[in-house]
Amino acid sequence: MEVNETTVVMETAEAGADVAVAPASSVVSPIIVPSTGWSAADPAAYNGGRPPTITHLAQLELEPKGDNGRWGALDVIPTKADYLLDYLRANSLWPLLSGLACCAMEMMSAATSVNDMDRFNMFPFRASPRQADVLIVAGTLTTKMAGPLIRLWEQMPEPKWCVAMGDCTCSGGRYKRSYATVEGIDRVMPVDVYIPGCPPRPEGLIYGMLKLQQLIVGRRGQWADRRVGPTVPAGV
Amino acid sequence: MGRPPGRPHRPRGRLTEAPPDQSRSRPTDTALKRRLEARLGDQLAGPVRARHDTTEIVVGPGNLAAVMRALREDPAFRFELLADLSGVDTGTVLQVVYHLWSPLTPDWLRVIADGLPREDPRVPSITFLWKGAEWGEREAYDMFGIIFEGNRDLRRIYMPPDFKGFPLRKDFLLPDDAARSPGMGVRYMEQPVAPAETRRQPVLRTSPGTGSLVAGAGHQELVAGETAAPALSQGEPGP
Amino acid sequence: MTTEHTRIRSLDDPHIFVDTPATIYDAVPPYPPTTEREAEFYSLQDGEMLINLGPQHPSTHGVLRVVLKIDGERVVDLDPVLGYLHRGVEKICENGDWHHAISNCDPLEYIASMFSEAIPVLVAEKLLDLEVPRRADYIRVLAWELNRISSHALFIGWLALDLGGLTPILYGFIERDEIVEMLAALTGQKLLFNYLRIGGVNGDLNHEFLSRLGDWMGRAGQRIEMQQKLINENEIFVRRTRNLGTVDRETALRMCLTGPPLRATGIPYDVRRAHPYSVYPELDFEIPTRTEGDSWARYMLHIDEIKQSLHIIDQVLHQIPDGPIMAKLPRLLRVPPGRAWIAFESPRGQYGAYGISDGSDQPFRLRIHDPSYFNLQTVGLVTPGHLIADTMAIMSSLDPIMGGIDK
Amino acid sequence: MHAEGRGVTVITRPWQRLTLLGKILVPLLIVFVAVNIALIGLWASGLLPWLIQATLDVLGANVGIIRFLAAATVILLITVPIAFLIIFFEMKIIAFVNLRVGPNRIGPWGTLSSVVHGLKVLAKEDFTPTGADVPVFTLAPVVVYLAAVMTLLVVPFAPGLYGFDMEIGLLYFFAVGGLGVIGLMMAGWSSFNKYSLLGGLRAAAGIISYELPLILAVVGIVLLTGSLNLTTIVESQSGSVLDWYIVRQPLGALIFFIAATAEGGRTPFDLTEADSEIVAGFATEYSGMRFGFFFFAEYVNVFILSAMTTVLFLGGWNAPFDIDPVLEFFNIATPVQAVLDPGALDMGLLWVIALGAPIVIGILGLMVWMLKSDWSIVRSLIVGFLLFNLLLSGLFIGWLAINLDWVIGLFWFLAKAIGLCAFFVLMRGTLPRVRIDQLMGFAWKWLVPAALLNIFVTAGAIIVIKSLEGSL
Repeated sequence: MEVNETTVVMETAEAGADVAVAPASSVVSPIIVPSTGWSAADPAAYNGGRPPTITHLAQLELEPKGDNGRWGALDVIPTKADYLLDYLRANSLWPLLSGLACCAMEMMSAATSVNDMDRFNMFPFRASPRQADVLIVAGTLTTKMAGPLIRLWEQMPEPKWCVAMGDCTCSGGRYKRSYATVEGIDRVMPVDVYIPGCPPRPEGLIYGMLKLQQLIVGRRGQWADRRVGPTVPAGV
Repeated sequence: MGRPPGRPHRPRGRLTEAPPDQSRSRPTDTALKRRLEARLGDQLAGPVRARHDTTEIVVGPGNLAAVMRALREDPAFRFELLADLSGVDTGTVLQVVYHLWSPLTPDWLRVIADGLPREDPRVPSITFLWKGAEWGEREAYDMFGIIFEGNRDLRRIYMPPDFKGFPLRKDFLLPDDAARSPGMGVRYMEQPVAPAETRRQPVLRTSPGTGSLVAGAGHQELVAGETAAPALSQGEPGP
Repeated sequence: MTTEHTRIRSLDDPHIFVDTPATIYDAVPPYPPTTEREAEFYSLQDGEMLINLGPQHPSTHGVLRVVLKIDGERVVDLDPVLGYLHRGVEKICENGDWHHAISNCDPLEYIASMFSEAIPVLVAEKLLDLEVPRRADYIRVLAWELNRISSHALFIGWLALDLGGLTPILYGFIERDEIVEMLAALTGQKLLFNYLRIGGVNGDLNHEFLSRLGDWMGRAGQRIEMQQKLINENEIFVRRTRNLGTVDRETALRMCLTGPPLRATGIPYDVRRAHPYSVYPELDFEIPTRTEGDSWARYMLHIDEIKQSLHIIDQVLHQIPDGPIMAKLPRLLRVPPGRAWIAFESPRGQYGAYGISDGSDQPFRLRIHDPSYFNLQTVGLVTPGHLIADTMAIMSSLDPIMGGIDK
Repeated sequence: MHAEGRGVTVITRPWQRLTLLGKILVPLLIVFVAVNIALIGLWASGLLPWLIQATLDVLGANVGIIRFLAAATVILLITVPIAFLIIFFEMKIIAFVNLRVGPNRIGPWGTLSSVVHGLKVLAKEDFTPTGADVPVFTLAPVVVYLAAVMTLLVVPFAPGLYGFDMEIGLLYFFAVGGLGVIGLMMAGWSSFNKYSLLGGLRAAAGIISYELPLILAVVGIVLLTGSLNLTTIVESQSGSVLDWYIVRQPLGALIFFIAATAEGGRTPFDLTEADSEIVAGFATEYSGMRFGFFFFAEYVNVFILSAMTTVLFLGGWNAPFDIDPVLEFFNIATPVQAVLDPGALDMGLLWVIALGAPIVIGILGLMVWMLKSDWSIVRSLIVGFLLFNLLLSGLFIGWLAINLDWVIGLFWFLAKAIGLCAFFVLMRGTLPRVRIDQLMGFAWKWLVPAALLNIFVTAGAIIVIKSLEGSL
């Protein structure tokens, strides 16, 4: 085991040594690699540019636009019940009890006594993604956490919404240039509401959630039009 | 945290160890200095320095275990608390720096294991003295690639286990230093996509700055060399 | 819990797909073991199974992932997996100048960020041999102790929350919100106050802060007493925390424990007394210690420290002198070359920083030593043999903050 | 579930996209259409009268089964508003304990927010994880919910108001109530998730070990009453508070309450869905309407357990004080006969309705307008109309309460039961959670011996009293 380990580290050390002599040519004209993470405004962005393996969300994407399965029984009873359902959904948003970093503190503070999210029926925080409606991504998303976060998102049943809370989740924020962070979660998952601020105040979060309610009520019927994947235009 | 325009980039040189100017420093405990020289003067690689409330000794990686054991268990020292364990990259060599606390002296003691080569940096692990140093050593291994011989659990602790390169080394360039980084603008999530069977190859997961993504002749060879390396078989998913 | 049967996204890398569901369901990493410890942990005996807590789990504060090896309800062994919040702060600090480092170190300890933002400040001041105006020092101590109280109030609530009590965390949050709003009135920012500056503080005490502070001091700790009324005499709470995760003195020293977990074992090590910094030598306070070393002792210790902090705040408000709050410094700060190690007492223990400067305006190396990083690994030592429910109690009694642990 | 549907026919995909509700409704629609067509055919062929006659004969042959089914359906429908009510209580009371406001947007004082939650859950995507045992996974919530509902069948709400009156009602209650743990086990095992598995096993261990003290605690009552019929038990407590069994069996009442808390999986015994340990317990993998079943079943259980505590120990529908002596003191004969016979004034009735109501409304409106003169006349008239209706309905309910004793009985019963529910919720807001070994130890080391002691003491007391009566 010790020997094996040694070999591994020798490898990596050599790699590091090679990089140590970065060619001076790169100083003059750095070569920018075109990234598939930017341009993809389609389900392909889910796993970094490849067409998604079958999840229930990917299957929704395969559906013809317009009528997808979010109305459940009402697929066979086409009525104006969409209005009612949107009203219900907008008024019972169960957030997923998941915080990544600093903003999670403000998220909890928004749910506690001083400013009470429960007034708007944005409670209770569900611990299991199967029962959650809205994923509040609060805090810096690192590349190591990206996989679990995407899986959480895929485990949530439709209809579901995503709220990006804080600068780090909107754009990378103060850790934009780190080697281990994702510059905005919209590279890896769809986002409905962006709440800037480092961190945003609890009132800001509640305002964003109220905006999300308006979004839900206003977007009746056109569910399938939501773009899955990065919403950042190329070249930003 | 971008740099304001027009501000010259900081010349990133090697670290030059200037001798501490004794005029401004206030050495507090001179007795400790004498005791250290008397007890383990032969094992020290350099003079005992004292500045502020910190006494500093430098040892070679060979003597480290003996020195630390003496410092912890000698009733004359009783440095019971390992305050910190840190790796340092001076640009030429790597160092491991320990900070110790003792109830017998108002000073911090800084022990520097100096002169670790970049290619194969190795120091003995001190987990037999402080079991709590285990994660500190894991972090130093993760960030600097320093191998602590005797640590049972020397894994990556922060970066993913298949990550190549050591972020805190000076030759690991952030995209921040855009003018000098071969991997400028390359972000982890943005790397070009390869077929699924080659996905486990570490080339695609090399960090920004390791240069494997730059289309250049030298780097192509580097890529080839890395893919051919036997260590890659460890990256494969389990059966 | 996964949506795919054949191909499952790896836990560590969203690009990787692991082909056997068993690997994910058993929380086994998708690569062969690389160390003895890993091989020993991920090989199961008869009747044992691995269960994966986190990285998203209600009671791992933040994105800590703990793989438990359980036999029935009993924890045989556990393996914490860190790095889900690793933001590379040390590297970023090397790439910005000393002033940037303040705002980069700020979110490390996001419950008590007034402490983590002191790291580059104190290091640079030590390297510059800088004398901070005494008023600035007093203001710093005031802010630190207020922040310590808010952090401890949250700790009490979280411990109760992980034991199943819903209410104390909300009382703790009321206290915390009051203090943080107070500090926001002083600093202008709610949670991550960029308040400390190299050579002083950002702004002088203003009227709103003082009025809020006076209002709060009138009924200081009232809700914390409400919490204690809910908790202290509660038979269930006491039975669930007594003799739980007990650490003795020798083990505590070997595990590099600092802060309340160390003092709960009877060692009165507090940097405010062991290596006095700022104006703490001029203030009168005690170092509360306990001897049991279990979760209950850690909890009671936090309450004692809250009282001590209130005492300190009282003295500071009486002794604070007039004068400047910033030392005279050049705009473009070039720190003289050298190495400096500073340590100060954060709510979770000894916060250390080791800075190296090469004479330029940027730190050559800024090592950040987070106490809860070293405190957390005690979980692996004391938890085996307890039940699953006790794992949460022990973890939250050690009070880990992932922002500081993962850096 | 998604795996087979990959790129296959047009029929299977919409079927998979339906929620559970849809999967139930669509076949019903088809069946409905088919039955209509068949009826039309029968009518055309002239066989319809014969068919109706045959049906009536079959129904008449076994009335008992029909009655049972009808009662079960009614009870099933009743549980839903009960669950909504208790969920709202829980949200509000816990908010009150937490110094919060609680939901106050939907409906007056947020009363409809629980309804919104429930209906939303119905319309979520219904999801079955791969690797789950699909039939078991699907049936588990149904088993849990039905076990809860069927126990409610034997609870006597008021004199003459019960789902089904059995001689062995108590036995039936414990037998059917024990079925719920099977549903939890099914859910925990079939979810293919370790949290669920742990939750299901915890539920099994806890409930099985708490069934024992739960049953032993009521043996004393059975000894005193000499009957397993719940109606008999309630009637034997008629009178004042002193006749309730909580006075005669305080230890039994305490044990029953604690064990009932554990049965319902409520704090401090809510290990089955301990958020901070095993994410959501047996319900971790459940989404949409199936989770809604669990969610409802929990609160229906709370109501049932408090209802049983009321029936067994708090005197059921009996008023806490004896009303008859008071009435006799005022020479009021019960039940009061209606003084007004509407049939007496045949034509005057129209006048009363046509003139009396507007006059009273006008008077009330005038009074309102005099009190608040800044209101417009119309507004005050509307308020007057509402007041008039309030008055009338108050009078009507009072008349009912005096003449039909089940109304006042239902009032007392619901008051006691919902008060107990509120107490459950209060405990949830206050207490932390016990550990699994403490749970079991408490059951086996304390509750069971105490229940046995209770039985012996009761039996001894009965023998002594009997012998004394014999000697006298």
